[in-house]
Parts: sequence; structure tokens; C-alpha cells
Amino acid sequence: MTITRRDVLLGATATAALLPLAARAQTSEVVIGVIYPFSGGSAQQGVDAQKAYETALEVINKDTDFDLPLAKGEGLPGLGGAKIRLVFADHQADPQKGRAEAERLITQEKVSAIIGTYQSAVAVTVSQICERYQIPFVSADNSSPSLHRRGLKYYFRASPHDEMYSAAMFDFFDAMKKKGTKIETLSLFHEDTIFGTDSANAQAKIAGERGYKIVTDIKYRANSPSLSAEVQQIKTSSADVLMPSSYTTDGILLVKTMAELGYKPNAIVAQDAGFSEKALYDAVGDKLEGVISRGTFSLDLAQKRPMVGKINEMFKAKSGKDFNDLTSRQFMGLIILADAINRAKSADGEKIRDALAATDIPGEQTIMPWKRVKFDEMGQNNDADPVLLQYVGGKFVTIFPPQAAIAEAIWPMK
Amino acid sequence: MTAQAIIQSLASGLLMGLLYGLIAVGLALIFGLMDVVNFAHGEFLMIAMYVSFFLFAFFAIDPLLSAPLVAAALFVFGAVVYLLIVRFAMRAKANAGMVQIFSTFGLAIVMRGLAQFFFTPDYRSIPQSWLGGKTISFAGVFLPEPQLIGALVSILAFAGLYFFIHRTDFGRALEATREDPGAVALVGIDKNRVFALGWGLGAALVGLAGAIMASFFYIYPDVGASFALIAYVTVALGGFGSVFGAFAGGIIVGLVEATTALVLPPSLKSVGIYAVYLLVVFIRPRGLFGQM
Amino acid sequence: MTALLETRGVWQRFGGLVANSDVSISVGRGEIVGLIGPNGAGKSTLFNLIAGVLPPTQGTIWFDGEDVTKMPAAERCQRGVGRTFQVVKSFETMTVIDNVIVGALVRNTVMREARRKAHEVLEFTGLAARADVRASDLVPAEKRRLEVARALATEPKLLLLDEVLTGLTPTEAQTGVALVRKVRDAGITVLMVEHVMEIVMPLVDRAIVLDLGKVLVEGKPTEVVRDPKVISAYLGDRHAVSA
Amino acid sequence: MDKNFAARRRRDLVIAAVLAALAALAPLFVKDVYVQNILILTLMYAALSQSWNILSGYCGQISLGHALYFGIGAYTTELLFTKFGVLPWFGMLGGGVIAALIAMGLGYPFFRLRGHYFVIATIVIAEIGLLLFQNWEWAGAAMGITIPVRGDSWLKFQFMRSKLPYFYFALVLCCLAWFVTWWLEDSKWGFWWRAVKDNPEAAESLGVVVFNSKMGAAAVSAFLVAIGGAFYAQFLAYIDPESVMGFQFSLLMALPAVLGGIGTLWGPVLGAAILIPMTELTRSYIGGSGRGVDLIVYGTLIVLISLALPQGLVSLFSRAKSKGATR
Repeated sequence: MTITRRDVLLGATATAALLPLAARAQTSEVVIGVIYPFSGGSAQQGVDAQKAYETALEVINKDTDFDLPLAKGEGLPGLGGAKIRLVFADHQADPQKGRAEAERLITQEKVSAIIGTYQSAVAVTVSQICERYQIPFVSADNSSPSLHRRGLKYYFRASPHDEMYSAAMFDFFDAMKKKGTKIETLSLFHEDTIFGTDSANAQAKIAGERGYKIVTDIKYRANSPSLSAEVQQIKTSSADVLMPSSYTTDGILLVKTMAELGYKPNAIVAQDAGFSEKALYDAVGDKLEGVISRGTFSLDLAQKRPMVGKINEMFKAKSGKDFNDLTSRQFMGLIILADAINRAKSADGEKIRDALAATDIPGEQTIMPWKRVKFDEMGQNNDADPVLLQYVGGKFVTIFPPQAAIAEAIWPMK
Repeated sequence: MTAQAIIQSLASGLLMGLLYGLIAVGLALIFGLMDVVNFAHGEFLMIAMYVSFFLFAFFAIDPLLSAPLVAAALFVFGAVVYLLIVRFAMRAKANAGMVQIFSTFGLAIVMRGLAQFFFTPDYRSIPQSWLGGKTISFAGVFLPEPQLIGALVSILAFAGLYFFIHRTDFGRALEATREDPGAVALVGIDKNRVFALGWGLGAALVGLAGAIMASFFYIYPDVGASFALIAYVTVALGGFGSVFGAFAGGIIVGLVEATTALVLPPSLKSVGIYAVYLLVVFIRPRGLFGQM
Repeated sequence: MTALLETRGVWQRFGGLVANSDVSISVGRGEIVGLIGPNGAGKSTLFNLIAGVLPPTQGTIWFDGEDVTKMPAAERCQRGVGRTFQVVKSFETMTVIDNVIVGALVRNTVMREARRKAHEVLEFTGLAARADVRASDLVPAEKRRLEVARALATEPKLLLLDEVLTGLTPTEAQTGVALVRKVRDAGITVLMVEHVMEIVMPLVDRAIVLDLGKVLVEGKPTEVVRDPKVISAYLGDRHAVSA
Repeated sequence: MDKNFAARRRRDLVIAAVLAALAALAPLFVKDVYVQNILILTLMYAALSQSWNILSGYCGQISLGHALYFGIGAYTTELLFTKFGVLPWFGMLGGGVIAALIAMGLGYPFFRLRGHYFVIATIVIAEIGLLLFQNWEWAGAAMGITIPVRGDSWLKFQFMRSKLPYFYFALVLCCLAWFVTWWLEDSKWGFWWRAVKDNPEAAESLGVVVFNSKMGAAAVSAFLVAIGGAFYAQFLAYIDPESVMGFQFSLLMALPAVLGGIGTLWGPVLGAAILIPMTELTRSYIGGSGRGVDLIVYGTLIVLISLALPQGLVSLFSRAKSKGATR
């Protein structure tokens, strides 16, 4: 019974805070649940995500002058100017907790949709719950390819998955080979949870199809205290390209250990994650001149689309960081979701779902280098083009695909 | 696998192992003194790394220089933890072992929470330190300077500890208290004071390790978790309470870890450490140098 | 009829140290036998060998016509060897009655029976009023008594008492002596180790004196106390000095 | 005296029956699925902790590696179901038996170890299990196993629409674990275990075969925990190594018993009833801030409870009772 009392208390404080708004219209609010790890080893991703969503919220709820859906004017015009409110929940990287939080958000907080989750394993259970309650789940930043292939009606992912990312990497290799660069052998280096495993599987498969030779495939335990033995092995095989799939912590340790053991690969082409994190470049950026990472976002885009830079400034004011591959996807995910809610003219899960399915946003109205946002019948946006970014002179420049590139790849890296 | 690669692996393993030993020895010292296992040991390491980091970030003191400061800070911290928590845990009349495990374990959770609260969950590191990224190569074998200095500090710390326990008054008081806490009261040694100093010393040692590690490792609130289990295994392998055991245990763990990665997939390298631990305690149930 | 307990040429060595050398003793049914000797005579070692804590280095131990040399303690208990410990080893977190039930379970697999038996034993040993007290809350004399009760609950043929009378006040010791007599009257053979001769001599039928790991003398208590070898063993140094 | 004892046993049984009946009626009042979820977890952890308590509380062999058995229950059930179509009910039993066998197999070397050496050995063996599953391709490795959803069915023990069947299963499991403990408490095994925990040498002298006692406790404990693991897997409909074999499970099995009162009949239930809702609510209502406040609150409570009540929360009740008795 303490629970209900607690609810009443929390409810009371919440309404008190919202009194001026509530006076205007009782139903003028659409609630969206945001599920991330806010404690534990990946809490940083959760906290960064929070800032990204708050930035998106500002764009939606306040009057801003961007060429993004819902930027102009306050709130959602489709619902009479209703505002979006976010409820954040902590899943601690545990699928069970993610599921419990999703259920709580749906039944207690009455959210109209859920967005999350960073860890793919948690996305599995959260999306199941959403399916059951017929509430859309926007998978903002999960990249595991298996997620959208489970026949779920309420699952949507606007950004690419690891197979698309990996394909882009190999397209790039093919293009480089045509220009006469020698790329024959690859070293895979990946962590042992679902992200690293999925990524390496995708890479191994495409490498096989396109005739690249994988000379070492190192699977290591995430958050190991030492990576000396692992690095020693990739050093020994000395492939043309090193392809790491690592989170930030391991990424930092990998680069430091490589330097310590005197290993300088020809090229590093990374599967994002840690290699898009500011923390990693703060720590070892000097050793990473010329590293290439896949992504779906690049600040270069600001040159063509000035709003990207402005929105980035908004985010930076909150978080002290530039947008990276994850936070940009999170930002965009909420914009896309809010756009669907606006078109649905309803806070009802099923109507929002239909509106999401009908989404068609041209690439120019995003902060991403995508062709468009349009979901296939599995809820995957196949027009989300990955890009490859190269870290040059302290920032990322887009080097692939050619239509998005603003510079030639530097190969080998310095 | 070339001979050079094997030597490299073993050399890296040895350096890492000496560091494991230094991380673990505080645990062994405290256990030997009062039969308490500090389940927040990993978090002590985490705090030490943060102290080192902030000394660098705000006062530009290199981790190598700040190491004594970090050790001093941790000394105070360890003594305070003893006085505020462990002292009371030891008074428990029933389930003393359980109370010790869970009160220090609860402390670990609080420390992680506090670190996240005050320092944010961001991953920190010290990019430009005197040692960071420097490496010595010798016949194709690379020895990173931070770990090399770390190993040296570890050896010196162990030597110093040995001298301290066997040659100083406080060391003798420590030994006497450990052998018979009841009897020392009779000769006028305040047990609580000795225990508090013991905790301080144990924490100072892990502080030393944290300062060294800050120059080449990342820092975040959960970083202790990566080292905690290894530290416990190291201490148990060497024999709880044995300072020399922690030293030997660390070296063994480092070497086994490196060798396992040569034979098995690297993601299973900890299995090698764990298997060696199990093997050792099956043969010697009190570890290599534990009192039988 | 053979003796209830016999040790035949038992040796026990710990590294270079010889704790028992060629000890052959026997305890007849219904006897109270005292095993005495100065400190370091090897009493406790012999006692532990008989109880089955460890096997002897050499020699055999026979109980009730059976070679039990290699038998673990638990099995000897089932055969009818009950014991107490010199340093009291109660089950501290359990109540007095529960302590005794553990012993009673050897012969009674039905809980109800075991509990009844335990109550009987508590009555017998005079602990009935303390049945529901935690063992940790007992006073030392009661703890010793509990040890005896627990061992008696196993319905032993032979009860091994390890310094149960040592360290008690004279009154407590008297109750203890009465209890031992009562035990023997119940048909249980008793082998008791004591360091202090004065306490045991009036109680035992026969005394065996160990010194330096060997049997020094055995016989009736009145004879034993007068034996010059025993006197010199106990008072050896003092005699030597005064002489 | 005898009557007192029998009366106390009967009273425990009656209290348990009343509590179980009340719990069974709870869904009539609790419609909120989030709260239902907390209730299910509370019951599950009460059952797990009760099972853990058999080996660690009663028999005194402190294990911080019971996640191994939990994971084995979960994996056996789901591998049999997804690969061979074996119904979860059989998988559950199979998992229980395998876990019990493994526990006994490990018992041979492990039970020679004392104190922290034993505790660390249990942590380490569970960690090895986790790493092996993390790398075992056939069992899904890091990707885990998604349990195919085929609609509600008791036969397949799978329910999408309602949580109530899970609730009742968890309740039954909790009652079972409690009843087994209750029954064992006044049995030869129960007495043997407590004797072994308090003083193995004395126990041995009273005819207790210490090694067999430990083996028995390990087998019963592992069996019940594995059933809990199988339940959890069905409940979650998705498992991966970290989410069923992680160290946190070992801990969450030990904590309720320790906080409630280790080696007592009511400790685990009481501990779980307080700890699990607390864990869930602190995370849900203050964890979203990302500032670690939930950890601070949660950890502080653990420290305070373990320091203030070394014999667990049940000591509050028995203290009150013994005061009443003396007056």
C-alpha cells in the first residue's frame, strides 16, 4: 500500500510543478518514456542520452527556427499545441529491469510511446512489452540487426543496423581497392556481449562474400583489466585493417595498449560505439589521427545544413559535448516519434503506430546524412545511410559515401 | 606464435601481475590483521584513481608525483571507513562474517553512487602524463613505462611493507595485535588505533596502485569492479593474510592471464586465472602461503 | 568376553615428534578408567585416536570386538563411542535441547523419538530446566554438562570424557562426579582423561598413567598414586631440584 | 517443553498458510501490472533466498555463486524448449536435476575449503559458467535465446496477456521453498546441517557425516534455485548469459536472507519483502535522474541494516517476543 501512497505523493508534486500548464488544458500533454542505463557501467551513455532528448524536447516544445518537423511553433499543432513530456527510467543494462520499467511507464505514467535503450539485449524485452500493450517502441540507437526481424508491429528503427554499417565499410574498402590501395587482410577485434558479437558476425559474413581474408578474430571480455595479450595477437598478424567493435572503456585501453606495444596498424575502421565517444578522444585522440569510424552523423553536415551546427550548440550547452553518433540518433529518434504523434493527432498507441508506419521525412529535414526516413514493413528505415568518418586534426570529417564526403580518406593513417 | 611474441606476453603478464599484487596487498594486510575481507576494495581503487585524476586536472600534478598524496588521502579514508563502519561491524555478536561482508559490500554500492553523483558517470583519463604512452623496446619486446614504473613501485612497496612490519614499532604492534588482539590490550596497545592504522595502511597501498593506474587506465565509477574479483582471487591464491602471498599471487595471476590468452580465446582468459585458483586451493586449501 | 576397547601397539608421530609410542591399553565393560598423566604425556592424542579424529601412524584400535582403526569418527559414534571435547564445542546457535537431539538422531530416525530421548537425557543430566536456552548463553559448567548430555544421547557403549571435571568449582566438580557414577550405573563404560589426579582417583576403578607417550603404570588408583614412577613423572622436576 | 515446540511449529505453519492465502488474494486488489511485477519478483527472490538459505544459512556454506544454478535452470529449460521442443515443465525439472548433480559434483572438491576460500571458489565457478555460456555458440552465446511466443498456454507455461499465472507460480514456488525449509528444519537433515554449521568436529563425533550433510544441502538448494531460474526464463521470455548468470543474482539470493535473518525460517521471506520492493522502487523513482542517488540510498540501507541488526530483521520479532515472555 506504500506504493499507492508514494504514487499519490509523486503525482502531487508533478502536478504542482505543471500547474500553470495544466490550467491551460488538462490533456495538453503527451508523455513519452525514455529507458536508458542511468547507473552502472554504461551510465554515461544514459546521462548523455538524457541531454540529447532534452535538446530534442526543446526543439519540439519551444518555438525554434529549424527545418525540422515540429521545430516551428510550440508543441504539437496536431494536438492543439500539446507539449511533450519525457519520463526517464533506469534499466541498469538488465533486460528484466528494462521490461519492468517499460511496463511501469505504460501502465502508471501512461506513456504514449517508448524510446531507448542503448543496450540491444534490453531492447529485446522492452519491445516485447510495447508490442503487448500496443505502444510504439522507437529503437533510437540499438544496432543489433536481429531486433527488427522478429515480426513486431510496434518496433521502429530510423537509424541503420550493424549489417548496413558493415556493408558500408566494405563498400568503402571496395572503392579504395579500385583506387589501388591494398586491402586484403582484416583483423576483427570485438567485445563479447551482444553488440560485439553481432557486429563481428556481420563483418565476417560480408568479408567472406567479398573475398577479404580475416586473419585474426579476437573476441575479448568487455571491461578487461588488461588487453596486452589481445593486442599482441593482432600485432602479430598485422592485417591491412583493424576493425574494432568496442565500447568506450575498452576502446581507450585498446588504443593505449597498442601504443605501448608499438603496434601501429595501417588503418583502423571502427564500429562506432566507443570510437564515437568524446571521452575516448580526450584520452587517446593523439594516437588516433586518421582513425575511421562508421556512423550516421557528422558535424560536417553543418557546412551544408547550418541548423545541424546550431542544434549541436544547444546540445553542447547542456552536456558539454558535441553530438556524436549515439546522441544524434537519440535526438532524431524523438523528433521522428513526435512528428508521428503530431500526425496521428492522438496520444493513442495504435494511431501513433500507424502514423509512424506512414512516416516519410526527407533527409534534408533531419540532422543526419540520410536520404529519408521511411520505415519498411519490419519497422526498419533502409534509407538511413551510414557514413564513414575520419578523425583528422581533432575532428571528424566525412569520407564516405562519395555524395556525403567532404574529404578524401587518408590511407594509411598516420 | 613466435618466441618473441611469447616473451612479450609473459613480460606484459609479469608487469600486470606486479600491479595486481599491489592492488591486492591492502586486502591481504587487512585480512591478516583482523580477519575482515573488505568487499569495497575495488571502490577504494576507484576513489584513488579519481583523486589522482583530479589532482592532475585541477593542479596539473602528474600521477607519479601525486602518488604519495593519493596514498595519504586513501590512508585517511581507510582509517575513517574503519572508524565509521568496520569497527561496528566487528562488534556484531552473531553472524560476524556476514555482517562484515555485507556492510563493506553496502559501502561499495554507496561509494559507486557517490562517485556517480559527484563525478558524473563520464569516463575520465589522464591523456598527457610523464609516463603515459611512453614505452621502452628491447629486442622487439615492448615494456610500457607506466606499467614498468608500476611494477617498480609495487616491488618497492612490498619491500617497504616487509621492512615496516618486521622493523618498526608500529609494525610489531600490528603483528602482535594480529596474533592476539586480547593480549595486546594488556600491554597498553589500543586495538582500535592499530586497526584503524591497519585500514589506513591497506587503503594507502591500494591508493598507490590507483595513482599508478590513473596514468594508463580509464576512470569511471564502476572501474573497481574490473579489478575487485582479480584482487580477491590474488589474495586467496597467495593465502589470506599473507603479504608475501599477495605478491606471489599477483605475479601468478598476471602470468596465467597472459598465458591463457595464448592458448584459449582471449575472452576466456579469466577462466585460466580462476582454474588456477581452484587448482591451488584444492591442493592447498589455505592458498600458497596461508597459515595452514 | 573381550575388553570393550583395546589399543594394540599404537604409535602416533607428528613429523619428528612422537606423541604415542607403542601404547596398548584395554578398557573392560562397565569400568570407569582414568587416563592420567602430566602435560604432554600424549593423553589427548590417544584420546583422539580412540575417538577417530585421526588414524594412528601404526597399530590397531579395537572396539567391541571389531577393528575400528580406519573408521571415521561418525561411524565409531554409530558403533557406540561417545565423546566430549576438552575445549567445549557446543552448537552455539542451537538451543540446549537441539544440541542433544543431534546426538539422539544417531539411534532414532523418527524426530519424535529423538526429541523424547533428548528430553530424557536432559532430565538425566540435570539440564532439563535449560532446554530452551541457546547453548551460547550457558555458563561453562553447564556447557560441560551439555557435552556429556549430547554424547549420552547417542546411547554409547563407551563414553570418552576429556577433562570434564577440570576447571570446575568444588561443588560443580562434585555434581560432575555424581553424574559420572550415574552414567556408569546406567551400564555405560567410561574412559576419562584428567590432568589433575586428585579429582579422578576416588572415582575410577582403574587408572592408566601415560608419560612421554608411553604407558607408565596401570592399576588400582590407590596403588597408582603410591607408585614412585608416577610420583617422579608428576613431580619429577620438583623432586630433582629438592634432591 | 515438547508442547511448546509443537505449538510453535504449528503456529509457523498457520501463519504461512494465512500469508499464502492473503498473497493469493492480492491480485484482486493489485491491478497495476508494475506492482504485480514487483510482487512476482519479491516472491521469486523469497523462494530463491529460501533455497540459498538451506545451504548457506542452515548448513553454513556461504555461497556467492548460486547464479550458476539459476542460469543452469534457465538455460536447460530454454535450450530443451527451443532446440528439442521439450515442454518447459520437463525442462524445469531437468534443469533442477542437472543443477543438483553439478552442485554435488562441485561439492567433492569445494567442501574441503573453509571460510573465504570457499566463498571465492563459489564466485569463481559461477564466473567460469558465465564465461562459458558467453562463448558457447550453440547456446546462443552472447546473443542469448529469445523464447518464441506462441500465445498463452499452461502447457508451454507462457502468458502474454496476464501476469497472474506467473504470480501464482512464483507464489507456489515460494511456498514450496518455505515448506521444504519448514519440513527440513525439524528433520534429521535440518539438525545435521545446523550442527555442521556450528561445529563440524563436534557434529562428526555425534555420528553426523559432515560431508554427506553438505552434499545434501547443496543438492536441495541447487535444485530449487534452478527451478527459480527456469521460471525466470519463462517469465522474461528472453535470456542471455549476463541476465541469468550474472553475479547480481548470487547477491540477490544472499541479501534477503542476510537482511531478514540468515539460517532462519522467516528471514528470507521477510528480507525479500523489504529488499526487493526497495530495490525496484528506488530504481524506478529516483534512478531515472542518472545521478546514482538510488545506489546511495540502497547501499546505505544495506550498511545500516547489517550493522544494526546482525541477526537480521527477524530478531526484531523474537526480541519483542522474549521480552513479553519474561514479563
